[in-house]
Amino acid sequence: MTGDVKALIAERAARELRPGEVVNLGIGIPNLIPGFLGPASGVVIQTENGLLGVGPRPQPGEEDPDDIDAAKLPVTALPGAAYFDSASSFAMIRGGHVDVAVLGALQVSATGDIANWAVPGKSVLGVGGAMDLVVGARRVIVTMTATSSAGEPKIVPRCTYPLTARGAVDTFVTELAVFRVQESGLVLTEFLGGANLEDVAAATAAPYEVALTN
Amino acid sequence: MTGDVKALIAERAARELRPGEVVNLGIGIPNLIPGFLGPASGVVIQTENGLLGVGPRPQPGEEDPDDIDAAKLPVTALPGAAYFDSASSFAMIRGGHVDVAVLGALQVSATGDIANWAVPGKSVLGVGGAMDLVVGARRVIVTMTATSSAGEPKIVPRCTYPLTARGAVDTFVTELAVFRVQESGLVLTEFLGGANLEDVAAATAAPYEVALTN
Amino acid sequence: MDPGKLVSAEEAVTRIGDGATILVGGFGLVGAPLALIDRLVETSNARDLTVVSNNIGEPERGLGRLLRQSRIRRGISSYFTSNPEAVEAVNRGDIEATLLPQGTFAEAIRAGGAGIGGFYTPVGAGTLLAEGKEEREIDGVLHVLERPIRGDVALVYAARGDELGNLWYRRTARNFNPLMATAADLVIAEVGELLPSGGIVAEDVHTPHLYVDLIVVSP
Amino acid sequence: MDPGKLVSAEEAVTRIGDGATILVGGFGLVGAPLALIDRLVETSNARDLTVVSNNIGEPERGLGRLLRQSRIRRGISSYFTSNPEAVEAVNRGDIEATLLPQGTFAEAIRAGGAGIGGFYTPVGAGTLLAEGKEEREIDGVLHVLERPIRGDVALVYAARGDELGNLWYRRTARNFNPLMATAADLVIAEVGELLPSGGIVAEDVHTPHLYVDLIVVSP
Repeated sequence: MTGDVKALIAERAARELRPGEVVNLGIGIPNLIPGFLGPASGVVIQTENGLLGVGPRPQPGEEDPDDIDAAKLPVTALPGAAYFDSASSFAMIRGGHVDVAVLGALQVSATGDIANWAVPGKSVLGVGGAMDLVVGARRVIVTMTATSSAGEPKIVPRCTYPLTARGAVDTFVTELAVFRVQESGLVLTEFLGGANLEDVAAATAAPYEVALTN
Repeated sequence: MTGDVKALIAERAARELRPGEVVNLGIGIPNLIPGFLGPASGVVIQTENGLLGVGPRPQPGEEDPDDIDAAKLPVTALPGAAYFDSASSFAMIRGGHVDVAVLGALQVSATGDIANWAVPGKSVLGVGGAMDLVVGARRVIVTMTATSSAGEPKIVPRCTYPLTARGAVDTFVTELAVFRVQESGLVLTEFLGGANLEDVAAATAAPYEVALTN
Repeated sequence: MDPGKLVSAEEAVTRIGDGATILVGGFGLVGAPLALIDRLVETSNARDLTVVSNNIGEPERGLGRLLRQSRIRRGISSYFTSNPEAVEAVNRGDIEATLLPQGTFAEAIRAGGAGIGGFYTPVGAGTLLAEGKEEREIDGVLHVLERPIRGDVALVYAARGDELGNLWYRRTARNFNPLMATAADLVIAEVGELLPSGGIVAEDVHTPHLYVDLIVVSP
Repeated sequence: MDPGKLVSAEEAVTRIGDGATILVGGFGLVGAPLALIDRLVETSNARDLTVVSNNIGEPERGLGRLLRQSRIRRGISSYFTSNPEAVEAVNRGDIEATLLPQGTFAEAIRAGGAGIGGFYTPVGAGTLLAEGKEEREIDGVLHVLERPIRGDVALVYAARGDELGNLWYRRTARNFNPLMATAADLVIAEVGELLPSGGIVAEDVHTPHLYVDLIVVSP
């Protein structure tokens, strides 16, 4: 996956976020989103290791060893930020007080199931906050390439990888398109990066309708 | 119940407390205990409305409206005190971090059952922290007169009033005696206020052994 | 940054509708959002309220005023007894009372805010207060299953708040306020002093601003 | 007032015996009690340890050192993956791994300290991580019953502590430390700075002193 593809996805995902929303950003593409949020975006970033009000990355040499995000990278805190312990942080997440979680996935299904923490046949030894976030956040946005490095579609009729949660995801953003999970099924609402129906069809294993919104 | 009787009981109960112990004091006689603890007692008082390190009552005119104890009376806070919310306070209590609870009772049984919150036939509309304290505190001391205002013994074979908790009490201090609840049964370990075996027998409905320790 | 949170007490209480469940902070009157309660009494007509509060105020003070107006249909509390008029109202059948041990009451509100579906506590197990509730032995000790409590609206009081809605509580006026601020769809915070954003040290924020929807400054 | 709480790191770790369950604070190495861990590695021989920590350190750092000594029998964690050597040790069968979602891990430790016998969470329900656990629907949503976690000893780090044992954590170095400080029979706090009693504002104490048994000052 090239930097261009990542940036394309992150930029589009950033436009999903509305002023005043509290957002938790996963490792990888979601972590690029702050670069696409203007200073007046009004989006508030929460990191599950205990900070609400994450600011920009510090300048080199100005890192504070006690200020990191969930990716264990240095961060700053904005004025009005608050720190809290991990039980409080996940109470916030599980309790539905985080508006949006943006995170990557290995597979997602047309009904919003998500698999993003384990590969079959390998030992599963890291889950972190992924399950809490997809269950707890009011809106879940998955940012990912349309296909795996082996070329397999990640949007599938039914996840074959171990599930993170069932029916939890609202929106998928890939380098090809934006999809919405709706009661009626999966809906493609927007093409990205110049992709067309054929490109998406080749990279998508799940059924979906097309209802472009722009 | 005269002030003398209350003071007698409170003074004896105070001697049950050891340096470094964290103690929660109920309404009534237990609230007199601080008057019998020397400044170097090392006893730390917790009040369940959210303060560890309760100090003496303030001088008249020096009350802080935000500083009260669970009896809703003004208190001060000692240096090194900590304030916390009610969930944290009861986490502390339920989790066994409060060493001793001292509280009153309507009835107690020879096996340490306690009834101290409700009278049969009356509506039961106040329980407060009593149940949490008797279940959570590591040691529970009941301070009470030996008999009710109607002259009925409060130490009974089996509580007839609604229970606060079963098998929770370790020690009873009345104006007549100190009792210990042991595996083998109830043991009278000390006479108080010049009482003798006959006085105690007349005021106690539960069976007990006598094994004086002083 | 979020000036939209600051409103008058009168405006804030218009958000409480008939039949609403309201969580009200305070241990007795200490830490109770008295200006909000007074406006609720004086300028709102919301009726059939379920009040979740450790006490139901005192006669003529705090929630006791609302009680006198017969606008409370149900109380969930650990200690109705501190207001004799609340006891009378329950005994007359005017209000329905649900009594919980104080620690269970606090924990249930925390659970409501924290997305916990229920919890087992040894407190109250085997007593009158466990009647009708599921009980089970865990590691040889009887426990009772308690359900989370949530409200439509929470009314809380904090000595200090900043413009974003971060809150800091003073002394024992903290009590149930931080829990209630997590457990309602709409959280209205009455603050004694309004500070600029960042006016509370970030490590010492007691209630992070995402919990607070509306801010009212005490008169 | 309680000078007995202050000890050397070397003395403190003698209290960890063979087979002990130890709770160790920190998110990665941030907020980890590194001086205590180093002394445990260098001066204690305690073996067959069960380590409850969000991560198992990094290679050659923090708990990763203890792992290399093959003194960890079991790990309870949300993210072993951050130390590849921990993953290898699990795959070789050298250590037994219990994986929990991070929020469940945190909540279970809080429950351990708070006397809660168990709690229902929707997180993980219906997944691999709920296998062997009781599940039930609550209000139409599948929940899984999780049990509290407690330790024999907790090792925590706080930037500031006072002589009584009150603790204050700096920035994101708070993480699991305050929870772990409530959930072990013996709590050893490593503090960056030791203050006189009362040196932390009473409202801003993060861990009240009754939770702390021993205090060690970072070198």
